[in-house]
Amino acid sequence: MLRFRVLGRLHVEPEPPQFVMLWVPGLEAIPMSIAGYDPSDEVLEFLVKPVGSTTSKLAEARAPEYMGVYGPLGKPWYPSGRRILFLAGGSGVAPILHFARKRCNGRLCHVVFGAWRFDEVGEIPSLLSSLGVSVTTACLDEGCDIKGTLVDAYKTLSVEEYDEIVVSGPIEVLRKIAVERKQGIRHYYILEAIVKCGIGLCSSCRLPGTSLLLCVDGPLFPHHLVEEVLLEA
Amino acid sequence: MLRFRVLGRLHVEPEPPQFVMLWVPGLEAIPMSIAGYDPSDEVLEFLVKPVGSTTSKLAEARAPEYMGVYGPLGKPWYPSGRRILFLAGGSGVAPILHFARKRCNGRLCHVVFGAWRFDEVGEIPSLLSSLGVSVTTACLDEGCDIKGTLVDAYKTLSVEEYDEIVVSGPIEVLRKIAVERKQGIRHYYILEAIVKCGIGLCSSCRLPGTSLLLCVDGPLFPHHLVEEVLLEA
Amino acid sequence: MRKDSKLSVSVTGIELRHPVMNASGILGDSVEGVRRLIGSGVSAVVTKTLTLEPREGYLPPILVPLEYGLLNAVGLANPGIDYVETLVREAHSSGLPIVVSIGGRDPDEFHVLAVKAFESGADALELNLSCPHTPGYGVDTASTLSTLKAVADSVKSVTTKPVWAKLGYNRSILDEAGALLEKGIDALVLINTIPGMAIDVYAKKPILTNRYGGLSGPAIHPVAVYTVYTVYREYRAHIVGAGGALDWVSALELILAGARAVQVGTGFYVKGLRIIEEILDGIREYMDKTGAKSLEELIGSAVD
Amino acid sequence: MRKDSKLSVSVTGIELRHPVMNASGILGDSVEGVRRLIGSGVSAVVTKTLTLEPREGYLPPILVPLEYGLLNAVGLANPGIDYVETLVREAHSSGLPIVVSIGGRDPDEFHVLAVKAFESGADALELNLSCPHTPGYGVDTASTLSTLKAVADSVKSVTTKPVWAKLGYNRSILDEAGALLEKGIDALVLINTIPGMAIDVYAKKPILTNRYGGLSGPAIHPVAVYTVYTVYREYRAHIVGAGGALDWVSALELILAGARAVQVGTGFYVKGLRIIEEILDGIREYMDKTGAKSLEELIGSAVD
Ligand SMILES: Cc1cc2nc3c(=O)[nH]c(=O)nc-3n(C[C@H](O)[C@H](O)[C@H](O)COP(=O)(O)OP(=O)(O)OC[C@H]3O[C@@H](n4cnc5c(N)ncnc54)[C@H](O)[C@@H]3O)c2cc1C
Ligand SMILES: Cc1cc2nc3c(=O)[nH]c(=O)nc-3n(C[C@H](O)[C@H](O)[C@H](O)COP(=O)(O)OP(=O)(O)OC[C@H]3O[C@@H](n4cnc5c(N)ncnc54)[C@H](O)[C@@H]3O)c2cc1C
Ligand SMILES: Cc1cc2nc3c(=O)[nH]c(=O)nc-3n(C[C@H](O)[C@H](O)[C@H](O)COP(=O)(O)O)c2cc1C
Ligand SMILES: Cc1cc2nc3c(=O)[nH]c(=O)nc-3n(C[C@H](O)[C@H](O)[C@H](O)COP(=O)(O)O)c2cc1C
Ligand code: FES
Ligand code: FES
Repeated sequence: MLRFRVLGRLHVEPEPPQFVMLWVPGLEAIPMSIAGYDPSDEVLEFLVKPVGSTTSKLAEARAPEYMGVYGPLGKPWYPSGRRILFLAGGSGVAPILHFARKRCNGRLCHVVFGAWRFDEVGEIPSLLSSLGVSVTTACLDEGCDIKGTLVDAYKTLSVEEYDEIVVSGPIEVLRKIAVERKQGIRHYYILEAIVKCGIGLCSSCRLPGTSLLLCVDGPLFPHHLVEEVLLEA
Repeated sequence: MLRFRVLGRLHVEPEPPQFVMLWVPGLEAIPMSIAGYDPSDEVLEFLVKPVGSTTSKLAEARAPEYMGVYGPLGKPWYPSGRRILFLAGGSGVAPILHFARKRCNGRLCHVVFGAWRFDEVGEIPSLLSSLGVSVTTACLDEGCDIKGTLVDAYKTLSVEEYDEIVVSGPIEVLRKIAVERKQGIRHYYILEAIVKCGIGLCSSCRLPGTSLLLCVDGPLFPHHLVEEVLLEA
Repeated sequence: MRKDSKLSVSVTGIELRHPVMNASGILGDSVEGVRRLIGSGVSAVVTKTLTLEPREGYLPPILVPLEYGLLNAVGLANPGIDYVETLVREAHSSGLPIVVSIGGRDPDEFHVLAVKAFESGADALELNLSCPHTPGYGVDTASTLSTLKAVADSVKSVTTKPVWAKLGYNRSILDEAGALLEKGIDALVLINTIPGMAIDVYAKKPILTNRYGGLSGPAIHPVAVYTVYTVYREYRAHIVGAGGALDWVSALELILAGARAVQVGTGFYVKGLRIIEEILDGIREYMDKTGAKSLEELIGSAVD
Repeated sequence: MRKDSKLSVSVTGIELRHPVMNASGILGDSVEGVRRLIGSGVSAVVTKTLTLEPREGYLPPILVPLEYGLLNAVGLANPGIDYVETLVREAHSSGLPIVVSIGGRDPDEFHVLAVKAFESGADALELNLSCPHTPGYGVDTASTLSTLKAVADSVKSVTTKPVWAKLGYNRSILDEAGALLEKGIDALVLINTIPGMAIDVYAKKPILTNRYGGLSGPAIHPVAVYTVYTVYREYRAHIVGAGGALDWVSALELILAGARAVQVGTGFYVKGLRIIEEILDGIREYMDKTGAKSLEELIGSAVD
């Protein structure tokens, strides 16, 4: 978990599942979900998974190091139901942490958090518990509540207890859940795409085959809008 | 009296004795006191004395004619006393009309209005009376309350009844009153100067021998600041 | 309908329902983008500048939002000229004319691009002679009057359809415009972005990956009005205005300065798709209020 | 005092307490104006551009306030070069260096103006080669590289004191800067205003009496940063930055781009006289926060 103090000023308070463009001077600017925001001292939190040069540089960052940030970007959308089930894989849990802080009060929130290995689970479950959110973990080795993938966990769940399901994580997970989708409950997905301008001008983040721009229309979409994106290919 | 509807938008409501730059397209932009302002339909009122090409063109204007306006300019200053005596010559009464509308409620306001001839007095006294302000007129021929100049009127006045005196009108009148100034009461003057930029950048409106810029520091000044300007020459 | 006919205008022989279209680089690079544009009510579609090969453009940051405009260095990211047919088909299916913006590195490339665009049914071309931030393209192609003329020649030789040329602000703008008009260019599109830079004071680095980019939006609006006015006053040519048209007043200023039509770029970012109708409503109301009978009588009417 | 010494900087041999001064045309045209400037805390006084004879300038409107800057066509109103002695005396009486801005119509006029300015005790000259709205002066004088060089020659021949030259943004800025530096010009002042126009849509006329004017303020700030950066990167010359320095961040951007000092124009209008201290406070705090030891180490530090 990385914490940055905002030196300029965010013009509006970020809402889940908004993101920012995080600019690592000398390297690229990349989209990064807001995992937490403390307005009192303007500290932004991120959860970074090192996958390439920019994220690796980020993961190694130690204070004082300056990053550029612009945003918040994306639609400040959040489910309106009272009982919400989150399925989060890897760094896909970032926007859900933010949601838990800002929106789970007075709601029933439950998170199923998936990782490959138990030692990747880390501080997330305790963080969520401390926010009053119940957590089930899933991983392929021993140690988690469920042994298996997020999709395995999804299959065994009884979804009637919830009004909405929000799925966030690697695209393969999203695809599989879209395929296995259970009827009778609204599904939402937090997607990723190559974000460049972040404000709807460059079409870099268009979801293939649609006129949706992830950076302004998303990153959270209801099932019917992205069904084809997820079920194709 | 000219009335203009503002087509754009004034960003702040004008206060006396503020003025605007009134631009007669094709001719010049000239400073013009705000004589009245109705926020409900954004109508600005001016009192124009034709003295040269631009003011003459203005005085002939009939709707629909478009003028440019920018402002309000100058300091929104007004006397704080409860009993105020105004000495106004000619179009110098313009800012006092605005004052009467906005600030004489709950105050004792009295205006001595001077003109050369009785037929120049026109609608001003009745306008002021309708605003609850008492008026004495002064002119050189028959018909006014006082036969004589504003300065003559000033000499005969007992100023103890007032907290403040505001003098507005031709520079000669201001000078003479500054000379004859009665002790024991604060005097203020509304001055004129060649206004070009209107925002303190071009020094065109500097009061000679001072560092005061009429367009930002004025147009109303207390006696001590402009004593030398008025008493010299 | 009756009301709208007051707004119709012809630019280089192309009949437009009204004078407002998008600026190149805004949404005109995909079928979906063209659909959004059509939905917004533009009177013509202008494509993103297309190059011979598809281009990825720069890595982010490619854009710095400022309070009074945008700084962008997209780097001419585009799907390549071979995609032009798809774009043309989409615009034509809604009955809208399409202006294809092309960007070449030399007169030959412009020649090839022009041929492909017209073969695909483009109603007009817009030559991008002024992108300030993509080495080899834009201002670099057009750095001397003789190359400008050579580009004009090479494109005009392939067609009798209208060819527009897009220039940026430069002190020699009158010479550049004159050279192009002399070579038969049918209209000038004025202006492209102005070079600018933003530095992050903590990182001590220019924010854009490309270091500098093009400034657009309200910040450059007075420069656009000046440029349109100056060129119109000298040549009375057909001009399409661009630069900070964010509402009906700023759009109308460009028209009164001499533009027959106005392109909106940054305005889409600031106001969204509704900006086109907002501008048109404002101009309609203005015409009613001032008794103007046709858009034609407004064009260049501030120019003496 | 100790704190301030971190901010001291030398520009072309002139020692400045800190890097912030006024831009030419702002208050530096009368004794009272110079007093206001001194009161504001500038580290040097820059005079209004002085010409051989006093000039009245244009009739109003000479200024259009915009949301993001100013458009002005003052027309080089000034008290004439013979007034220079009075201004120099006033600045020197407070121990401040004074930079005299001069505007001639040809190399000979510049020669005469330079002689008079230095005879009166000017610490440096600023050649106005870039006023965009006064025919015969500014950009008109400096329209070709050879006249630029001739002006530089005629001024450098009269003095060994520093001569600064002020340019505006133009696509050929690198050539212009190079030509001047080659002729021994000691520093470049970048940038002057950019030509712009505002039209009143009801009157259907340009608002300024002169039709067009110079755009200044936040609108041109990114262009100023770009210009300073580009020229510094090429020549590593002494540069004084101007354009939209409205707070410490925008002033610092110019410094990181390569400016050794910053001039404030429109900022005085927007913020009043306190702007100088506000900028300095911000830069001091920034230096404390980031551990910068001297202004010198910041100059050009965003340039690779
Ligand atoms: C809305 C959104 C929110 C995100 N939130 C998080 C988060 O909270 N935590 C986290 O660790 N990651 C998050 N990501 C993913 C993160 O942006 C990518 O992992 C990162 O861009 C990879 O950059 P890199 O230089 O490290 O790797 P690279 O070597 O550049 O690429 C590695 C992978 O990342 C993809 N990628 C590269 N650039 C981008 C880009 N501009 N936009 C999207 N994907 C890109 C590539 O396609 C490739 O698959 C988010 C992405 C999006 C779109
Ligand atoms: C703050 C202020 C408020 C004013 N309010 C009013 C008002 O309410 N009603 C009214 O009738 N007049 C008012 N005036 C005076 C008015 O501005 C001048 O009469 C007008 O500018 C003359 O312009 P002209 O073209 O008609 O005459 P010109 O032929 O240009 O000049 C006639 C006289 O006006 C003076 N003058 C010219 N230009 C200016 C200028 N830019 N600023 C000031 N004086 C100038 C000249 O010195 C000359 O003495 C005001 C002036 C100021 C400074
Ligand atoms: C994100 C972005 C991309 C652009 N891409 C192009 C382009 O591909 N070709 C071009 O000629 N102009 C391009 N421009 C410039 C615009 O077409 C327009 O000339 C400029 O932005 C000024 O108009 P505006 O102030 O309305 O944005 C682009 C501008 C922006 C902001
Ligand atoms: C009202 C006004 C008057 C100006 N007069 C001059 C001048 O006489 N000589 C000159 O070289 N520049 C003049 N300038 C340009 C400024 O010195 C400066 O280069 C420009 O305004 C950009 O800086 P800013 O954005 O801080 O205003 C003037 C600018 C303004 C706004
Ligand atoms: S990232 Fe540019 S449109 Fe979404
Ligand atoms: S009119 Fe320009 S300073 Fe007052």
